[in-house]
Amino acid sequence: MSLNVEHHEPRVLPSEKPIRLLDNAGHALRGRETGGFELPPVERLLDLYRRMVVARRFDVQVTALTKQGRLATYPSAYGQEACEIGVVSAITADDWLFPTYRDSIALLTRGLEPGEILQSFRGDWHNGWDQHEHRTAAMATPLATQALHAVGLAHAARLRSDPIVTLAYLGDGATSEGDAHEAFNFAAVWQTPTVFLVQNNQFAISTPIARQTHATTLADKAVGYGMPGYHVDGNDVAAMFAVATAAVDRARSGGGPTLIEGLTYRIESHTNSDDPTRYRAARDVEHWKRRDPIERLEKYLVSEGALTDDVRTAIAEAGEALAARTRDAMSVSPELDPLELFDHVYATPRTALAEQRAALEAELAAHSEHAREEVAAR
Amino acid sequence: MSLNVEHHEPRVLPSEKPIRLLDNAGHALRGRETGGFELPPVERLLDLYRRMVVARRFDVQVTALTKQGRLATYPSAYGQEACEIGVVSAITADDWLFPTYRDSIALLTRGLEPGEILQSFRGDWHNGWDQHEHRTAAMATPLATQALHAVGLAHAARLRSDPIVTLAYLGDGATSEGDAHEAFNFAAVWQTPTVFLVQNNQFAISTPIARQTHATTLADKAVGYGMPGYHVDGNDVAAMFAVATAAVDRARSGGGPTLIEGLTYRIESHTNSDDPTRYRAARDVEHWKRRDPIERLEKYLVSEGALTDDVRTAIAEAGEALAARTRDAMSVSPELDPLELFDHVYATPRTALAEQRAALEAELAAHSEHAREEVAAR
Amino acid sequence: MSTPVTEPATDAAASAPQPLTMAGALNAALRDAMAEDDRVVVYGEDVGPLGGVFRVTDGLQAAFGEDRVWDSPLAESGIVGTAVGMAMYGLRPVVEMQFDAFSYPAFEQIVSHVAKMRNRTKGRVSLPMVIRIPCAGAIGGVEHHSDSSEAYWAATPGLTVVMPSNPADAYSMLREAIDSDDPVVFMEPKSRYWSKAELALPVRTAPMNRAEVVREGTDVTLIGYGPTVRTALDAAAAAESEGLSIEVVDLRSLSPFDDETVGASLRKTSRAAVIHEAAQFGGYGAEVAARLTERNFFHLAAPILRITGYDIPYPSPKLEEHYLPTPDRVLEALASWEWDLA
Amino acid sequence: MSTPVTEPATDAAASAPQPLTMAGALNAALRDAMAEDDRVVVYGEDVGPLGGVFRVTDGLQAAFGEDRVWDSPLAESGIVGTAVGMAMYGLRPVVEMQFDAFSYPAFEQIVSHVAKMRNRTKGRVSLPMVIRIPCAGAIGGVEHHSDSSEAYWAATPGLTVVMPSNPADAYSMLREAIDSDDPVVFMEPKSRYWSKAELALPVRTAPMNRAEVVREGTDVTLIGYGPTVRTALDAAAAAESEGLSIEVVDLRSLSPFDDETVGASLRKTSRAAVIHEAAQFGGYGAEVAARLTERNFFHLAAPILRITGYDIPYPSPKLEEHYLPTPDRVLEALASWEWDLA
Ligand SMILES: Cc1ncc(C[n+]2csc(CCOP(=O)(O)OP(=O)(O)O)c2C)c(N)n1
Ligand SMILES: Cc1ncc(C[n+]2csc(CCOP(=O)(O)OP(=O)(O)O)c2C)c(N)n1
Ligand SMILES: [Mg+2]
Ligand SMILES: [Mg+2]
Repeated sequence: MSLNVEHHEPRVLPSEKPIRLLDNAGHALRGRETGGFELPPVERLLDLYRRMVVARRFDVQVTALTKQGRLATYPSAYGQEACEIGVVSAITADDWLFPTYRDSIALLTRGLEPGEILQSFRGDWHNGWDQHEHRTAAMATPLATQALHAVGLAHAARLRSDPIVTLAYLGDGATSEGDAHEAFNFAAVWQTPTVFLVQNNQFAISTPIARQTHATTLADKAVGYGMPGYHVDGNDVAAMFAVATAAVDRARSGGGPTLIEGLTYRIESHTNSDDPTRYRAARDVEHWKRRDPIERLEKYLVSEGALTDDVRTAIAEAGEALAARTRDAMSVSPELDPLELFDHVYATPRTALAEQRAALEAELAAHSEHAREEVAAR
Repeated sequence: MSLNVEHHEPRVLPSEKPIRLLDNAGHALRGRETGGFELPPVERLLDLYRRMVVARRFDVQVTALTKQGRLATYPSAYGQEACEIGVVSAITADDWLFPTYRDSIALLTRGLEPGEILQSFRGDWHNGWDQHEHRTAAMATPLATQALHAVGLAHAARLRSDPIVTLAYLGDGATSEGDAHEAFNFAAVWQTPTVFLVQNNQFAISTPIARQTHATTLADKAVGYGMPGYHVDGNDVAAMFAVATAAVDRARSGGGPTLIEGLTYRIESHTNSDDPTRYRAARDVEHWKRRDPIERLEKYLVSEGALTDDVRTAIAEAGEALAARTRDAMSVSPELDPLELFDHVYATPRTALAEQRAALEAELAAHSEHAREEVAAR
Repeated sequence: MSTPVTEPATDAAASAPQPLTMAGALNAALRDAMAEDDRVVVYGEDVGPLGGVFRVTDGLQAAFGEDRVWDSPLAESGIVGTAVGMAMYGLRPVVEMQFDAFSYPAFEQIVSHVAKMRNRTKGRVSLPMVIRIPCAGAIGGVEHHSDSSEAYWAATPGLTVVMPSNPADAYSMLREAIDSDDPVVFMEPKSRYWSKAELALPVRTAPMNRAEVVREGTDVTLIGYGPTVRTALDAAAAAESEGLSIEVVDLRSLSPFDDETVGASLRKTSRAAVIHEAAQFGGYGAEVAARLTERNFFHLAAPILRITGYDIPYPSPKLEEHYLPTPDRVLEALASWEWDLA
Repeated sequence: MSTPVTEPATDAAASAPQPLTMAGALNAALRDAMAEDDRVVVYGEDVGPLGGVFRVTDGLQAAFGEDRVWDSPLAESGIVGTAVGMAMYGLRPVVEMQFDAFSYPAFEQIVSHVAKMRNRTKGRVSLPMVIRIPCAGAIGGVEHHSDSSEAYWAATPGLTVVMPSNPADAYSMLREAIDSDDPVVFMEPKSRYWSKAELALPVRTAPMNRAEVVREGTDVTLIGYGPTVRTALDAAAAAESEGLSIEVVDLRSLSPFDDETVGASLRKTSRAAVIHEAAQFGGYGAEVAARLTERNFFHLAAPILRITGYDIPYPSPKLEEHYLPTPDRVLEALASWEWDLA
């Protein structure tokens, strides 16, 4: 394989109007607005619907648990289900996902357990799952940094002729970071099999998108890297899934990276410690609640007769079961071993760390000795 | 003034063919290729010609002096005169230039003396001129960092209703750095009066442009920031000047930043310590030598009857005078005071630095004492 | 706590004493500096309508308008790099990095330009700018929200690095940092943001380049800064009952280091320990121990101890209590040392 | 100079001794590592056809092809960030930062990911990668080409930081760094690139986490690393004529620090000085002095000296001679110290 790529794509400006397959009333669209993408088959849409409903149940449950103090923090994706679920559903279990802190619900679709996903938000350890097992990287906190990891892993796989795709999630705010630029550029120059999803939820904490970019769409950025860019209605899971599937297929067949912008809205606060009343009007939130991604698909599925009462019940039950599993997982506080703090920093053992570990061990022993004495003295 | 800008420019893709006003034979062009720009008046072109010829004489002189060991290093701009001079000639003495190490000859046009420009390359001090006097920042070595300084200064001026423009020079390689991205984005979001010149000389040291970007042109990057971008023949000083003048005018009148890519070629090695035979063919260099920016304009001026023998002689004399001034400046080695090393680090005096200064002073005194004794002992 | 000194006559008349948190004191300092000098501008991520994630810039945009206080794009190198340009122009930008770890994208701008510009230009271009960094841990933050970055900045010639430990200093030192012609990395210990004091504004404490003896003692000098001043004071209070007289020095300035004040305390007690949250290896405490030892070796009865975080990345919220230097750990360390001496 | 030890049988047969520069030895190490393990890939700025600005990667692209050795776009965070992904996949990327100061754009990736990934993932994701940094000064470089960045990396838990001082170590330590499952910041003193030694490849010296006594002595221990090992050896040679017996330790590994070897030397001589090019304040020498003092206080006859650059940005070429610690300056420092003791 030669990595010397000099061929250029024809340059196309992303459409200013977001690509959309279902309108807000759940009607299937035709013509220019679809950007030439086809509505996925109804069984696929039903599956996406199920995942979204279950994901939202999870998200609501975790927000509630966080308010009860069971988690240190939780960044909700309420309202962003179409982006979160639509895109991650376009990759296979062999592909890799590089998520941010916002993307807990995408991880559900990857098969991760609530207890794994939430370990860092509960404060137990910085990351709670086996990344290779799930082909899902740890959630990145330093913004946009994970996009480069996704590009590097994709390039390594390509060098090994391993036909996998990497999918990196980013927020609108994160596109302003230098690392986003470098990731887009490396991916394009190396033609790595990488799909970038920018969830434009229109705010970076309190900072609105108008202070983040002067471009018409975030997908416009793709032009400057010579890669295809799509500006998509991020509350239309059909469109998100269709565009992402095309991008994943192109990536897998050697066609290089794609930038997908999903235009959406975060209904909840940034995290539980945020106060969104300081920076956005309640009526804006109401406006976006009326464009709910789940309701939209639901209307379509109902109109297609695909959403029977049985199906509804089954989905609701799955959601409740997951919520229960989530509550259960968050109600047991695992025994954490402070001495483990020293065990994973280096593969190669270090004397100084062993000394510090021993010091903490002695301190812990002294404390429990002391505690025992206190109990005995009472 | 409100900085809340939500208006978007109509999105336009830069032309794939570089904008050009004079072809390589020095014929004035018409039609699409000119991008709607007008050929500057002949007196203006004559002035640009004079500046380019003098600049090249300087550049050749400095390269020679460097080979003789008078300078530690010199990054030549031979072949890039149309970019270097054409664009800087579009700003006024009140505007600010933010150059790189490559841009010595642009500084000549700003009125800097050879001795000032070359102080850092000779190794005397990191920077050799008064930046406020010349409204010219120190040459930036860390790539793309200066672009942000240009944006910040422009924004500060705008906050003060000071109608100046800032001009930042960058190389093609530097556009890959995160800082280039952040500078383009901040400039566009804040709508600062900033013009970015990317001199695409097709190499970053040894790395060819094809390994730097997958985009059709570097001007394409402008699209992603919602700012105008122009892909220009960087060996056509008429075009460079015309496009830059329009960009400066727009910036000054509140129209925000512009990205200009000048497509050119570096004829010399990256610096004197580079070995370009390792990464490019002699015939490529020959090819570009045949597209010399000075010869092109010369042909036009001759055809217009503007280049009389008197004018030629005067220009040649100016070039020789500058070369002589450059040799003179580089033949005297100024007395450097090592103790000055401590004097400019902080505005607020520091005891520890005073102690270290005193230690060096004592050491120097002991050495010269020692030297005196040695002389006396002979 | 630093002793407030009388206000110079030029300043606005002092207000009646009021209870203020450190966050509130910082906010007041920004507000007063902005009111006095229209060259002062404040920007960064979420510093506008939100007032910053720690509310240090609360209300400033409403008071001074969007041309003085604004939300920038989300890019730290961009924030610092543009501030360099603004300071070159003559403004006095005060920018915020949201957490230590999120200042790292700005590392090149800070180290290669902010720190070096004045020297590069032989003093012709000073950069009067303040980089505010909410710093350190003990707030139950998830990964990357509790780093201690002071060793990086302190090791960089050209930077001035300060860290207040209490509201009065927070106000006074931030005012002084903004007034300084040198660029200042202004570190704000997050865990102390909500600590309170009664303050009559505008309060002025000792110059920001001076350390302060905040508790007198005769047996040991405990050296803290930012969050660990509280740790040192608590340890000193506990030790008192055991007959150990501990002097506590609040460094306040990390660069420059106040050799005079700290050295004097050490020569009095002949024993010292430095406390910080950051990992020990290569941490700021190494400089403290090394230079105090160099300069006071023959006054030392024992090696200078470093009571610090472990040489590991900062732990997750539920484990941070085991990582942080506590008063207990300080006392145990001192005990082991006395015992060594026996 | 480290003593070459016998090659393990698994390695290729040793070649006949040949004179090699440090740059050549590093090149050979890369070549041999790539030949042995096809997971090793090399990329960065200008490492392909040009062979790197210091020619350390000379000829590698021709030998191994563009899929093993290639020029990346010009962006250091991109280089390190993609290397993280490659290492996660199972490759062993060796990336080059062109100069210390140009590693700063990669600071966030190095500190927040390279250093922390293994801990974050409870050891499930190791990052076997090497970040090569041509380091320090004394080559007449213009601004930003002579920084010493080791204090930044050494202060970062999770990184392994090494610096060879001679061709044999350069070869051996780079091979070991590439084989390590931990990420290694591999610092190459530019001013030593053209120093030569006779080497029979593949040479293996002591493990890279060990310091080495490179000259025995009884009166003073001089501690150097990278470029200052030569300085220390020259000072030791000069001192011999004056009857002062100097032991020289080459640290080789900055993190971890070899307390055992260095401590033993210090306890023998009871006096030590550490030499580095970087500024003194907050420099790596502070850690050396602090930890040696902590652990060997009652063996010390004098404070540990730091003989270093000044607390200023690295000077321009014509002034660097006044900045760099020279053998003369080392001897003067030792003299002042003896005199203090009198
Ligand atoms: C490098 C960096 N800078 C700052 C932060 C602090 N921070 C956390 S989330 C956030 C906003 C991110 O906005 P966006 O990318 O739009 O994602 P969203 O939260 O909306 O999903 C900020 C500023 C960070 N995590 N990393
Ligand atoms: C941040 C940074 N990384 C690396 C370098 C080393 N370096 C100096 S010049 C150069 C190539 C720059 O190429 P380009 O931007 O095209 O400018 P040109 O030299 O062609 O004018 C490199 C890699 C640097 N100066 N700064
Ligand atoms: Mg967002
Ligand atoms: Mg170039």
